[in-house]
Formats: sequence, C-alpha cells, structure tokens
Amino acid sequence: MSATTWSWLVLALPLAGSMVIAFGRAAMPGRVPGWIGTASIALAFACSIGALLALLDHPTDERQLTDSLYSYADAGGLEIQLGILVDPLAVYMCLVVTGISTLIHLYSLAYMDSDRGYARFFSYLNFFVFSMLLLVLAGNFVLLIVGWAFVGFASYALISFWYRRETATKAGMKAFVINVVGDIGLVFAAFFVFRELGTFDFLESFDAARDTFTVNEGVVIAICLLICVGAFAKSAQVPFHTWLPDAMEGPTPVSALIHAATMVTAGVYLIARMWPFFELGPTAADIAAFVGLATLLIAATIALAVTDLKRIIAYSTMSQIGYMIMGVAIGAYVGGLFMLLAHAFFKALLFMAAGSVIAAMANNQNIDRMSGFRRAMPFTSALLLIGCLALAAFPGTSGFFSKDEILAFAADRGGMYWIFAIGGYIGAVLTAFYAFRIGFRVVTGPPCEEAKELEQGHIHHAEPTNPATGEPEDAEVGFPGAEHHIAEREWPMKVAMAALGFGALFIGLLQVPGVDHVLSTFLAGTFEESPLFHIEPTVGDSWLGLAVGGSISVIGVLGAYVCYVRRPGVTVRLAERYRRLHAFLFNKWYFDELIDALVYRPTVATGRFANSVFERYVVDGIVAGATGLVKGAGSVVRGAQSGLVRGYALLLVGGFAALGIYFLVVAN
Amino acid sequence: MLNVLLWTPLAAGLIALAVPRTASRWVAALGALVTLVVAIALVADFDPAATGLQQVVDESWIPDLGVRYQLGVDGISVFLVLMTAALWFAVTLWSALRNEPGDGRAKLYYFLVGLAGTAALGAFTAQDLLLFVLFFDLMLIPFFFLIGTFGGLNRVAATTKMIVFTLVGSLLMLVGAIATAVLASDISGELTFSIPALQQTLLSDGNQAWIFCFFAAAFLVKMPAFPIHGWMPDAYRAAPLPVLILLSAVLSKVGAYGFLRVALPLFPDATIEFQEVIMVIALASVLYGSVMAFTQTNIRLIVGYSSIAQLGFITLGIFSLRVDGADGAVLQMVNHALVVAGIFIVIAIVYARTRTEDIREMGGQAMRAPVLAALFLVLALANLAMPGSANFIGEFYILNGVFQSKIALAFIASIGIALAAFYSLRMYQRVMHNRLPAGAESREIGLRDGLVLAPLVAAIVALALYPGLILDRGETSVTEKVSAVQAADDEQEGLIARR
Amino acid sequence: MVEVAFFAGAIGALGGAIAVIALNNPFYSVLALIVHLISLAGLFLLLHAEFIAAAQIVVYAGAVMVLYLFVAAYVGGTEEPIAQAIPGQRFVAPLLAAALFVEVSIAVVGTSLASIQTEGPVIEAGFGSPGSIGRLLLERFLVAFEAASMLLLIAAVGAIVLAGRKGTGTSASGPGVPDVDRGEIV
Amino acid sequence: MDFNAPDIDYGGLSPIIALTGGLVLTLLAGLVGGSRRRQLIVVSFFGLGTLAAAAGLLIWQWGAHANLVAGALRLDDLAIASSLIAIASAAFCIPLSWREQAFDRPLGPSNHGEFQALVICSVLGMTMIAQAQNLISFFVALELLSIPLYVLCGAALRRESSLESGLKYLIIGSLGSATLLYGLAFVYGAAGSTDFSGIRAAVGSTVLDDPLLMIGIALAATGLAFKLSIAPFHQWTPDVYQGAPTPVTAFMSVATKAAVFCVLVRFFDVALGPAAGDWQPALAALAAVSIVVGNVGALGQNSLKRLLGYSSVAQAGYMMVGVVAFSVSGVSALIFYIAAYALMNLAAFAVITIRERESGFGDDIRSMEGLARERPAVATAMTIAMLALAGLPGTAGFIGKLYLIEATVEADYTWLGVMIAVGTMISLAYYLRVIAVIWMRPDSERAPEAMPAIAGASQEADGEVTGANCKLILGLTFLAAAA
Amino acid sequence: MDVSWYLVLSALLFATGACGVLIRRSPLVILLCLELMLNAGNLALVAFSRSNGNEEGQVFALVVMVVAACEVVVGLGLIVAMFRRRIALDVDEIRELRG
Repeated sequence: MSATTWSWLVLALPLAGSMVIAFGRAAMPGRVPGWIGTASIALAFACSIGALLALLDHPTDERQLTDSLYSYADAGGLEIQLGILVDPLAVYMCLVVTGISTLIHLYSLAYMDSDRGYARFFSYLNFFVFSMLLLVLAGNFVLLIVGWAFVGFASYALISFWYRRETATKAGMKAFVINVVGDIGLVFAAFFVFRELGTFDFLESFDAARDTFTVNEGVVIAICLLICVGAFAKSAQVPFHTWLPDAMEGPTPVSALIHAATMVTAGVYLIARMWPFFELGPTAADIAAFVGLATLLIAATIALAVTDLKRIIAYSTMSQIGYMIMGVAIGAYVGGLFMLLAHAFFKALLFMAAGSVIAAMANNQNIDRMSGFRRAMPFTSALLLIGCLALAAFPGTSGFFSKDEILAFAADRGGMYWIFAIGGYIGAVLTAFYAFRIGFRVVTGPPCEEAKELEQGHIHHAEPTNPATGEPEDAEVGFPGAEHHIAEREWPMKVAMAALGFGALFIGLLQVPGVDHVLSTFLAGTFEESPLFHIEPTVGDSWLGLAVGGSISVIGVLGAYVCYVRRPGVTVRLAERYRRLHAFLFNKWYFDELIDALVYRPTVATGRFANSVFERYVVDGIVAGATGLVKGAGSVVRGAQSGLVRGYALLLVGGFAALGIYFLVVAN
Repeated sequence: MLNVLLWTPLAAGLIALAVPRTASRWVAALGALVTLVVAIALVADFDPAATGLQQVVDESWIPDLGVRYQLGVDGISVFLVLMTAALWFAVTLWSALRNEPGDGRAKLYYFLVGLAGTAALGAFTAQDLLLFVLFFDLMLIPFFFLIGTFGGLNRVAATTKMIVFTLVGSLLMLVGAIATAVLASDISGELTFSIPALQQTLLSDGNQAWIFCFFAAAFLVKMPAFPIHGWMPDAYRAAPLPVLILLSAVLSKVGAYGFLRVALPLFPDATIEFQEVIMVIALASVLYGSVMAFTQTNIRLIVGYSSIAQLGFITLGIFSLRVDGADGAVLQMVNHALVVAGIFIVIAIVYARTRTEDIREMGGQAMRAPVLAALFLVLALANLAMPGSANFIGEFYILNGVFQSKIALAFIASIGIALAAFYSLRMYQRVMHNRLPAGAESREIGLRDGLVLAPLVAAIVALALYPGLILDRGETSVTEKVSAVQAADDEQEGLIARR
Repeated sequence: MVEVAFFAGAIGALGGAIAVIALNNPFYSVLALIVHLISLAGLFLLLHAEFIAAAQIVVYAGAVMVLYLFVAAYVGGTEEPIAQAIPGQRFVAPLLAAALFVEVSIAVVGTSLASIQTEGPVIEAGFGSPGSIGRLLLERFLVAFEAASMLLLIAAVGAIVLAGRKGTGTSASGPGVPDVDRGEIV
Repeated sequence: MDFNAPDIDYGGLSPIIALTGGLVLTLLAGLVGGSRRRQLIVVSFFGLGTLAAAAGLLIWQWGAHANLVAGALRLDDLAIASSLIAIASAAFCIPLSWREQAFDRPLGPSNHGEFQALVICSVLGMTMIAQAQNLISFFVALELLSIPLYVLCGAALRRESSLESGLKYLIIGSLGSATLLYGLAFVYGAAGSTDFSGIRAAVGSTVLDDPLLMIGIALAATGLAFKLSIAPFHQWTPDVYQGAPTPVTAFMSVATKAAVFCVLVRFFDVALGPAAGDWQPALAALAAVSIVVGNVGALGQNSLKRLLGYSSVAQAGYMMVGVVAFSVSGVSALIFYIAAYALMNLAAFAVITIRERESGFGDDIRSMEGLARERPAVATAMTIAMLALAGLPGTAGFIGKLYLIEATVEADYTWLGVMIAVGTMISLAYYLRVIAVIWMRPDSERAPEAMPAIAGASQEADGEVTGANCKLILGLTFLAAAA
Repeated sequence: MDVSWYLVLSALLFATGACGVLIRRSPLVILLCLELMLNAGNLALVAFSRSNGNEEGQVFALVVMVVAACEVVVGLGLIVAMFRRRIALDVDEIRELRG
C-alpha cells in the first residue's frame, strides 16, 4: 500500500472508532467502548508506521505525496480538494499523535472506569485524535482549518466533559472561543494566500510563494502573522493562553491528550509546516520567536506560584511550547519537533502520574495538601519523578537533548538570536525548579492523610466537589465517578505510564549531537529546500551547550531540593516577603482580568447598551416615530371632524379658496 | 413540473379545508410530501452546466400590462426551492405528528401553511418581476394569520407590526417594479415585466438608483437588516414555532434572493453605486445581530438576532459582486435555513420540558437526552459556521469574496464569526449543560420530534460532507448575475477613461 | 336708463341677500329673500331673459317661498344664540367669503374674453322668449327637461317619506312579521 | 314656428327608459294592499326587476357608441361599465335592506316602494350622469342622483343620527352643488357652449388658460371633489356614512363613486382635456391629500361604517390618480379599480349589516369579535374584503392598484404611485385591525360571549335572508379575490 | 351695461350666500342662503347667456330653478321631521356624529 493509503487509514480509524462508540453506546457494556477506542488508535498507530515505511521507500526528495478523496468545493475559482499531504513531517506528527494517544487511551480505559460518561468520553477522545490527524495530514489550507477547528471543538467537548460543572462549561467555552479567533486568523491567512497565489494547496502555494514574494514583503508578513494568530491560539501562547490553565477542568487524561499529543503542539506543527512563508518573512518569524520566548518565561514564573497540581503542569506546558515555537520560528525545525516528541512523552507521563495522585487524593488537586506519597504509591512516585527529570531537562533524559538542540541552534545563529538562547537558559532554571517543586512536594515529606489511608490499602473517599470552587457535584448524575483509580491497581495505567516513562528517559537518544541524527535525516524530506534547515551547530558547540544546559538543570533541581526537602517553608517565607510579586504570579499576571476588561466586558457592555438603549430608542424609535407621526396626523384629521356642519362648510369654502388661488396663478 | 410544485401546497391546503378536521393534517402533510418529491425531481433534473433558466413555464397573464405567468429555476433558486419544499414538509409533518393545533382551527392552520408554501415557492420560481412582487407580498398574508391566530403573547400587535413593517418595503417595491417595466418600455417600446427581457433594456443610472433603493428597502426589511429589524423581536416572540421556522428559515431568504434575482441583473449600475452602502448595512447587521444575540436571554431572540447576523453575511457575499461571494451566499441561504429550522424544533422540544424560553432558567438537558443534545450540538456548531460544516464553506466563500473586494470589511465582519461562536455555544450550553433547574424535567427526544429533526440534521451533515452539491449548481447562474454587474462596471470605467 | 335699472335691481338683490343672512328671525329672512328674488327677476329682464324672469316670479317667489313661509311658521322663529361652536368662525367666514368674491372678480376682470366687457352681441328678436326657450327644452335639452320632471316627482316622494305622517294603518302589523319591538340598537 | 323633434335612439336610451318606467311601476306596486311582507315582496320584485331589465339592456348595448337625444347623452363602454356597477350595487342594496329596521317601523317609510323608488331614481341619475354630454344633463343628473340619497340617509327617522346625517349631507351637498353650478356657469361662460364637445373645442383654441375658465374649473373641481369625498371636501363622508342606514351607505359609497368618476373623466379628460397641464397638478394634490387624510383618519375608529367612510376617502384618492394620469390606461385602471372597489366594499358592508343585526354592538368593531368561530364563511368574506381594500396581493384590489400605479408612472406622476404605496401602508393598520378582531382573540380574555338575547330570538327569522346574503357575499368576495 | 357688472354682482351674491351658510345656525336660514348661492349661479348663467348670445344658459337656469325647488322641498321635509322629533333646529347642536 502506498503511504497515502496508509494515511487515509490513519484518518479513518479514529473517526470510525468515534462513530462506532457514539452510535453503539447503548449496546456496549463495561469497558468495551474504552477497548474499541484504544484499539482504533493503536491500529492508527500501526498504520502510521505503515505510512512511514511506505514513505521511506521513496527517495528523500520524493517524499511529498498528495492524494485527494474528492473535490470538496470547486466553484467561483476556489478549488478545494479533500486532499492530504503525506510527507515526513506529517508522518512524524502522525506517529507522535497516534503513539502517545494510544497510551493515553489505554490509561483512560481504567482511569475513567466509573465515570457515567465513559462511552461518550472515548467517543470524544477518538474524535480528538481524528481531528488532530486531519490537521497534520491536511493538504491545503481549508482542510487544515477544518482539522484546526475540529481540534478546537474536541477540546471544548472534553474540557467541558463534566458539563454539570459551571466552571467546566465556562472553561470549555473559553477554549473554544479563543480557538475560533485562531481559526479566523488562519482563514484570513488563507485568503491572503489565495489572493496572491491563487491556490489553497500547500505545495502549490509554497512553490508559488518563492517565485512571487520578495523577502519581508508586507503580504508575507501579514500571512505569517495571521498564521501565528492561529498557532498562538491553539498553542496557548501569550496573549491567547488563558484557556489552557482553565482547560484543567476536564478529566486528567484529557489534559494529557491536549498537552502531550494533540492540540497545543499544533501551533508548532503549523509554523514548521509553513516554513516557506516564515523564511520569506523573517520579521514575522522573529516576532513569533519573541512571543515564544515571552510565553516560556511568563509561564515558568506562574508555574512557580500556582498551587493546583494540574495547573502547574499546564503552565509548564505553555512554557515548553514556548520553547518549541521559538525553535521552529528561528529555524530550528528539527529541534522544535524533537522537543515536541520528547515533551509528548514526559508531559503525558506527568499528567498520568498526577491523575493517579489526584485519584488518591479523592480529586483534591491542591499541591499544598499533598505530601509523602512515595510509600503509598511507589510506582506512581517513581514515574512522576522520571517525568519531572525529563521536564527539568536533566542530563541524559529526552528533555535534555531536545531543549538544548534549540538553544544551541539559537546561539549558533548568533547576533540577535543570542537573546533566545539566554532567555531559554533562564527559563530552563525555572523549569527545573518548578518541575521538582511538583516532584518533591508530592513524593517526599511526611505522608499526608490520604497517603496514609492509601498505605493501609484504602483509597480516600470524599464527597465529590468541584476542585475549583468547592461546590458539591451534582449528586443526581454522579460523575465524575465516585470510584477512583490509581495506577498501582490498574494494569492498563501501569503499562501506559511505564511505556511513557521509558520514552521520557530514552527517546532523546534519537538525535544526539555527533552520535546520530535520525530525525534530521528523516525530516529532510520536508525541509530540504530550507537554508535554515541546513544550519547545524558544530558537534563541539552542541556539546558545550549541552554542558551548560545540564548544569543549569542540575542547579534548578538542587534549588528545588533545598527549598522543598531540605528547608521546607522557605518558599512560603519568600512568598510573604514579596507578597505583591507572589500575588502577581499567583494571579497569572492578571491576564484573565486583562482580557476580561479589554474584550469580554466591552462586548457585553456594547450588547447591553444595544439592547437597552439602541434597540429601544433608535430601532423602536424609528417605528414609534413613524407611527407617532401617522397617529398624530390621524388625531388632527379626527379633531377637524368636529361634527359641526358649518365647520365642514368652512373647510369646503376654504379648500375652494386655495384651489381658486392655484388656478388663478396658472391662468395667464 | 413547476406548476405542480407551485400549486400543490395550496391545493393540499384547500383540500385540508374541505376534509374532516382529523384528516386535514394528513392531507396537508401528503401535499407537502408531494411538493418535496417534485422538488427533488427538479434538482435531479437540473443541468448544472446550462446557462439561463430551466423548466420554464411561460404563459400570458395580464397582456395589457405585459405581465406574464413566467416561472423557471436556475442555479440560484433550485436549491432554495428544494430547501423550501423540504422545510415545508418538515413543518407540516411536524405539526401533523404533534397534532397541532388540536382544536377546530386545524383546518385553517393547514390551509394557511399551504398558502404560504405556494407563495414562498412562487417567489423563488417567478421570473416575471410583477409575479415575483405578488408572491413576495402574498407570503405575508398567511403569516399574518398564522401568527395572529396561533401565536403567543401579544400576537396581534406583533403580527400587525410585522406585516406593516414588511409591507412598507414591499409596496415601494411594487412601485419600483412597475416603474422598471414602464421606463424600460420607453426604451424598448414593449411593455413587459419578464425579468430576462428587462435585463436586455437597462434603465438610465438615475432611474436605476431610486428603483434600486425601493427594492433594497423591501429586501432589507424582509431579512431583516439592521436598523430596520424592529418587527423581528416581537414577531419572533409571538410566533408559534412551526410558523417561526418558516418565517425565519424561508421568508428571510426571499429578501437576499431578491437581490440576486432582481437587483443585480436589472440595476447593475445602481448596484455598483450602492455596493458600499449595502455592504455597510450588512456589516452593521452582522455586528449588531451578533452583539445582540450575545446578550439576549430569550432563546428565540438569540436565534432571531443571529439570523440578522447571518443574513448580513449573506448580503455581504452578494454585494461583494464576486462569483465566490455570491455563490457562497446561495449556499449559506440553504444552510442557514436548515440550521434555523432545526434549532427552533429543539426549542420547542426543550420548551415542553422546561416551560420556559429564557436560557437562564434552562439547563442540564443533556444527561437524560443525549441524542437530543447531540442533534442540538450539530445544529449549534453549524450555526456558528464550524469549519467542516457547509455553513463554514458558505461563510468562507462569502468572506473570501468580501476579502477580495473590500478587505477592511472582511476583517470587521470576522468579529461576527467570533461572536457567533460565543452565542451559539452559550445557547447550547445554557440549554443542555450545567445543572437542571428545579421544576424542569429532562427526557429524551420523542419519536415524533425525532422523525423531523433527525433528517434535518442528517441533511446538514450531508451538506457538510459535500457542499459542492450546491456550489457547483449555483456557479453558472451566479456568474451570469455577477458578470452583468461587472460588465456595467467595466462600461462605466470605460466611459470615465474615454473622458 | 339701463344703468339705473341695473343698479336698482342690484341694490335690491344685494340688499335682500344681506338681509337674509343678517336678520335674526327666519320669517323675515324668507321675506327678504322674496325681495331678492324679485330684484333678480328684474335683472333677468335686463339681460333679455323674459321667460326666466317670469318663471322666477311665478315659481320661485310665488310657490317655493310660500312653502318656506309655511315651514317657517310651523317650526317657529327661533333667536340664534350668540355663542360660537367654532371659535372665530364669525370672523373667518366673512373673510373666506370675501376671498371667494375677490377670486371670482379677479377672474372676471382678468379675462381676455371680449364679449364680457360689452353688453353682449346683437341678438335677434325672440331671444329668451318662452317660445325659443321651450323649443330648446324640447329639442336639445329634452333629456334634462324630462329628468327635471323626474326630479320633481322624487322630491315629492322624498318629502313624503321624511315629513309625511303614517296614514295607512294596515302595515302596522301583518302576519309573518314578528312584531317585536327590538328597539333601536345604535 | 317649426318644431324639430329630436332624433331619439330608443335602443340606446332603453336602459334609462326602463329605469324611469320601473320607478313609476314600483311606486304604483307599493299601493298593492296586504301584509307588509307581501308588499315587500311585490315592491322588491318590481324594484329588482327594473334593475335587472336596465342591466340587461345595458349589456345588450355593450360595445355601442351612440349619441342619444341630440347629443345630450352618449352611450359607450365607459358609461355602460359604470352604470352596471351602480345598478349592481343597487340590486345588492335592496335585499340588504329587507330586514333593515329603519324601513320597517311605523314611523319610517312603509313598504310602499318608496325605498326602492328612491334607490332606482338615484340609479337613474347615475346612469344618466355616466352618459351626460352637456353641462345641463350633467348637473340635473347629478341632482337626480343626490336628492334621493339625501332622503335615504335621513330616512331612518327614529334615529337622530340618521336625521343628522341627512341634514348634514343635504346642507353640504347643496353647498357643493351650488359651487359646482357656479363653476359650470363660468365654464359655460368662457366656452360659450354647454356641450362637452363645444367646450373642448373652445378650450383647445381660444380660452386656454383664461382666468374665467380657470376659476370655473376650480369651482367645478370643488363641487365634484365634494361628491367624491376627496379631501379636504370629504368631511361629510364619515358622518353621513355612519349615520345613514347601512344598506344606503353601502349603495352610495360604491355607486356614487362609479357614476361621478365617470363624469369626472368626461368633464376633465374630454371637455377640459386641452387644459390638462393646468388641472393635473391640482387634482394630483387633491388625490395625495385625500390618500393621506382618509388613511390617517380611519386609524383608531371604532365604528366600522365610519372607518369605511374614511377609507372611502382614501380610496377616492387612489381613484383620482386614474383621472390625473390623463391617459387611456389611467381611465381603464380607474374603471377596474372602481369595479374592484364595488365588490369589496359591498361585501364589507353586507357583513356589517349582518353583524349589526346579530351582535348587538351595532356597527362597532366589537361586533366582529368571534365572527370566525360563529360564521367562518362570513368571516372569510370580510377578511377577503379587507385584504382587497388594503390591496394585498391575490385580491382584485392589488391588481387595481397595479394598474393605477402603472398609469402614474406612464404619466410621469410616479410620486403619486409612491403616495398610493404609502397610503396602503397606513391603511393596513386599520384594515388588519378588523381582521385581527375577527380571527384573533385578545390575550387577556375571551371575547365577550354575551350576545343580547334578542339577537338569538331574531336569528331564526333572519336565517333565511342572511343565509342568502352570505352566499352572495362569498360569491362576491371570491370574485374579488380571483380577479 | 357690461355683462361683467352682472358677473361681479353675481359673485357678490354668491359670496354673501356662502357667508350666510358659514355663519347662520338655523337650518332654515341655511337653506335660504343656499338659495342665494344658486340664484347667484343663475344670474351668472343668464349673464353668460347674454354675452355668448345663445340661450343655453337660460335653459340651464331654468333647470337650476327646478333643482333648487327640489332641494328646498327635501330640506324642508328634513326640517319638519327633525322638528317632530324635537331636535333643536340649530346645526351647532347636531353633532352626535363626529371624530
């Protein structure tokens, strides 16, 4: 089979899984939907490997294959094919997405077991994967936008999965609307491309762009910035990031899926996919890189202060995606995509471990309440620490090699790009610190009550409450499930976490400077023509960078060790001393409030104004004015109708007098 | 075939008047079904490549006025006809299944619905200007009675307001139509109202301008467009839901359709002259409708204002004066009709459970009614023009047209898309999600409602998978209309250049 | 001589007219009208309209005015109250009447029609005599003549309908007609 | 002294002869003894027979173009059409009056045929005026038409309002007649002839734009506008329509307009045709004022007859447009509109008459409440009549307005077409109100069910008559709709 | 004597009659005033008949006399009927119909 056929299968399987679960929901007992969902993604993964192998049969410069199912819309000069583009980048993304998703599905299979919406969950989950695959396989802008929006919708559905929680539904809405803003950006980018190049097709437009545009032409910059709007919205970059922390309202596996395999990485993929445009508009690329840098720093600082376990991980995602965006924007395509892969492993792992811990805490997510789970949950604790190590880019782990590839590249480009390298290293310190803020707070220290209970073999139970507001959950419906599932007791969770842990530790070995370069060789099929792709730091420089990065990571970890293990409480004192700074960080730099004040409130106020003033006085005023005029005239006419016959005679004679004057005037 | 299509609803309505009360609803439903079948046959018979009208019926009617009974379809109207027939069937069947209205007025109801059906189909098929005006106005009469007799609170005031409002425009249109024919006869020497014939003799710029304004007034009120939508809130509040479906889904389209059918081909110079004015009105409708939908709490009004916004988009597309924009507008007309119909059915279903139309007092329906929730979700997503839906393709085409002709307007219009996402989802969430309020019940959609709603949603999904179905067939005709305007534009530029 | 006759007639006609509208008692008004009519008949004579003048005296001043007098006597003379139902009508009305007069006068003065400014063309003998009028009536204006007779008939019928007392008691209640007094509804 | 008897075309004159003879016969038939009912049957037979004969003769003469009686009258299609409308409305009015209480009282006229005779006399006047070819027959026919109407309006002697309407109509009517006469005198003076053809010749050559002629036209226009209830000479209309017995109102609202518009066309479009440029703007202004005044005046009226009175002011304004257009299409539009107006207005008045007897609310709009439930057929008739009066599509009123607007555009009076449209918009407010009362129950409470007991008692007796009426109305209105 | 003198007189009479209709309240007197107006018309007709030199105006005047008589008869009939119904003979009092 050809690579494109495999790819169609990759697309079809998750969609089929989603539909089968949705329509057969009622007939499926127990964990059947979960198994179907997992199996379909696993098969999709297998097909992705099939596509990979098929693609590898082609010579490097012929690895961009397109195929179309049918003409989706072809009128008025706009030709839109339902077509895919299978190239190394797409296949790479497929592998990441399906691979990680398979494990997340496997984990969810057990984790979501007692939830009332079990089947619905897997249906959404499969749809999510399908959407993401559509996004990465899309061969033109329109299909890309479709996939893009589907991802947005799927995230909405999953974030507000527990839809009886008002916080969840609000968070879902936020995610969706911000994503729609991103969609609009992409739509307009597509319009610009169509206007200038006359096509929506990726490969055609890339080819045409090189012939049409000059470097840093206004249109190219506009296209790139609009693409960036889409990318930033999806990848939660400043200032479109506020939905991401709120997205933690969804079940934990959803967070894993959003943060690791799908969705947030889409922005990275998009910029990498659009490299011909970005290389023609380097100014825009630099802007994107700066945004990435800003995001990574902002998110890292916030992650230092927030106390919700999942939100810390969420901010870490933002920060890490910031690295990737920065990477692909400055041209470190392999570095960015490599980091995407590594991040997928350890972030999924972190969320799974966190999910296990939260289950043990009976849905309490406050990190301040957690402590000393190392004995109660040895497996979870071990894998949590592995995840933290990888996140902290501890030497040897996957995070280590990938992050430093980007920073070394930045340093190698020199000049202004040193800013990115230095900023990246500063971020790395913070990352290592907050990574182990999680690890140490959860694993070490005296066991908390829940941990003690678990040590006695009993999972803590509490009345289900909304972790965000503390209000009791809707008892009638009773989900999220009253039963909690921890990794220690569920083999699917264990398998999934173990596999991820393995990857988090060792996947970095795919691309070690001077040793091997599997990824860059493979991705060359996509980026071959890019001059930036061929910039490669020397092995020596790379290892120097690795050394710096490794030591920085160790410093961060040690700092965390001091603050949370050696001398616990020092952070509290720091927070009190710099109360305003802490509040600033704790409130996430007040971005929510800012957007609220700048966007939401003005819109609502406009609406209220329109409703209460404009509609009443202008729109109805037009009506009232017209009817008032007519009615007024009516009352004048009726008033003249006095019933007095002499009055009528008066008008008659008066009317004649007027008529007579007219006729005398027209007479000669 | 068009004759059968056109008169079957009325005939069924008349029979429904004659048969016993219990049978009348089934007679009406059968009539609507026949209409639908004919409409499907019409589409199947349609030749997408051919230019001009198809299935033409052309008889002399009022010879001394040059009025002809001239019907025909082209790529613009053929799917609007199908959509109308389908929604008419859906609404009739729905009412019949629900046995509404159950009392002695049922006969009247089905008669009026049939009459309205004939009028609406007539407006979409008429190719004689006067016939078009006649059907256009005739539509109002059954709606006046339907709302006034079967409606809710304040129905009489609401229905009177609606009819007076809309007639203000359409009576001016009548004058405009007559003036068009008479003035054209001064040029050509032959008095005719036939649109294809009138296209051959265009009026002078000055005459085109004022006549265009008269027509535009009629169409914009009907849609309705900001700021002349004053009749809409009251009418939407008072209308019974089946009637509201027809009102919102079909009647509003006649206005937009009128621009394509009449204004562009007959008044190309005026169209160019007023392009920006109309576009600004449309844009204001988009923004105003969206912002209002964003703040309404009555679910009918959310849909109502969102319709204003959607119709604004459609108008924008038409007045981009580009093939893609106008073709997208045609597609979007069908899409919007289907979606609005579905949403109103859902509103009726939900109302039966919650006894309220205020979204603040709703919620939590999804748990016990997952199928209903899923259907509604599809509708809500289509309403917000989710990429992947046909609505998206429609808006994409429209926006592309606007973008290529007036780039700034396209950017401003996009605000409407973002707001649409918000209000559509808000509507969905407030109905289906969050907690079930006290006093409301929640149960799955019934078979009778499902029988109507499910095919509608299926149609939406099907169109989403292949919007080319409509776009391809619309393209040829739309190109004709738009190129007529472009020709006039070129001519004007030529004149300027020569000077 | 003609001038004297004209002014005498004009003063009589105008004086009579003013008396009609100025006198408070309807009875006197009727008498004033008779003066007016007779003066007018004189003017008709000056205009060579003998037959009309005669008819004016006989039919009008004679028959019709008698009818008036009877009715005036029947309903009695009533003094009119001063209060005005429409404020200012007393002042506006003469103004409008004056406007009427001025407009018509302008037309009469402003016309370019020469014959108005003369005594009229030379006319043959017998102009306005009963014979020539009668011939016109029976030849060219036969229809008008017949119609006028119908008019008189129907006016008589109308007067009976309005003012006649019910003489025939037979119709008070016949079989088949429910003689229930339903009362006036309006 | 030689006497040349005029050449009389008896065929052409036959309708008028039939009416005259019938009038006398009807009066004589009234002398037949017997019960009131029998009298009624006899005189109605004669009355309707007369009308039928006249109508038949007119139809027989269709297509004829004849000058009758030394050119005093002219029989042509215009005359025949408007005469037929007048006759039809009279024929409609007689059955309507059968149970009219005003004519059934000891104090009112008995069934000696006076009512029928007066109506026929009025029709005679209308038929004559439609054919009039000189000022004298024009004026005398106008009086022949009017004087019976004065009597008929005041004939419901028991009602003060009827007498009031009679007196008002008489005073204002005579004022109008006097004005008209004065105007005709000036036209005669200026043109030197009383024949329309002679006037046309004179106006076309010597006296065009002469002030004498102009003031004559002004005076005559005032008088005619009064008869047609064109604003600002309309003020008698609502009062008289409301006060007069309903069948009479129905008759005069339709028939008078048909006849007087016919003579208006002859007088202005034919006799004064050469001076069209002078009078067109004036008549156009009158039409516009009439449309506005009539329509706004009808708003908020509770008496249906009064409402229709104002509405007829507006309708007269619409019709006037046809004269202003001064073209063949204008006149044919006018005739079509009058025919349509006759159908719809008669239907409306018939329904009002029925409800006056049934509901106990008189002609108040409340009498229409619940009509849809009690008598769906009647309700439908009224509805169609109202829609047609409003000129909504699918009705004859719509087509009529269509023709009128077309005529305005052709005559370069497009703004009058717009006025028609504007007037129609305003008119919807009151026409639809009637329909709303018929079909739509108010929100708060059900319509008061309490019909006076008396109506229940009378219903049986009325059944047969009103049943027949209903069918008639329905037939008429469907005709109106189908046209 | 010029015919225009008669015409001016007739205009004066017509205006007087109209004025009377406008200011008098007794229906009887109003009828008299209407007679005045008709007679003014007659004077005009006869004068024009003289100036035009044909007798049509005189015939017209004759017909007008008949008409005037008929109007008087009907008018008086109405007055009598009202008197019998005890309705005040004052047109300002008769205003039940209005609005």
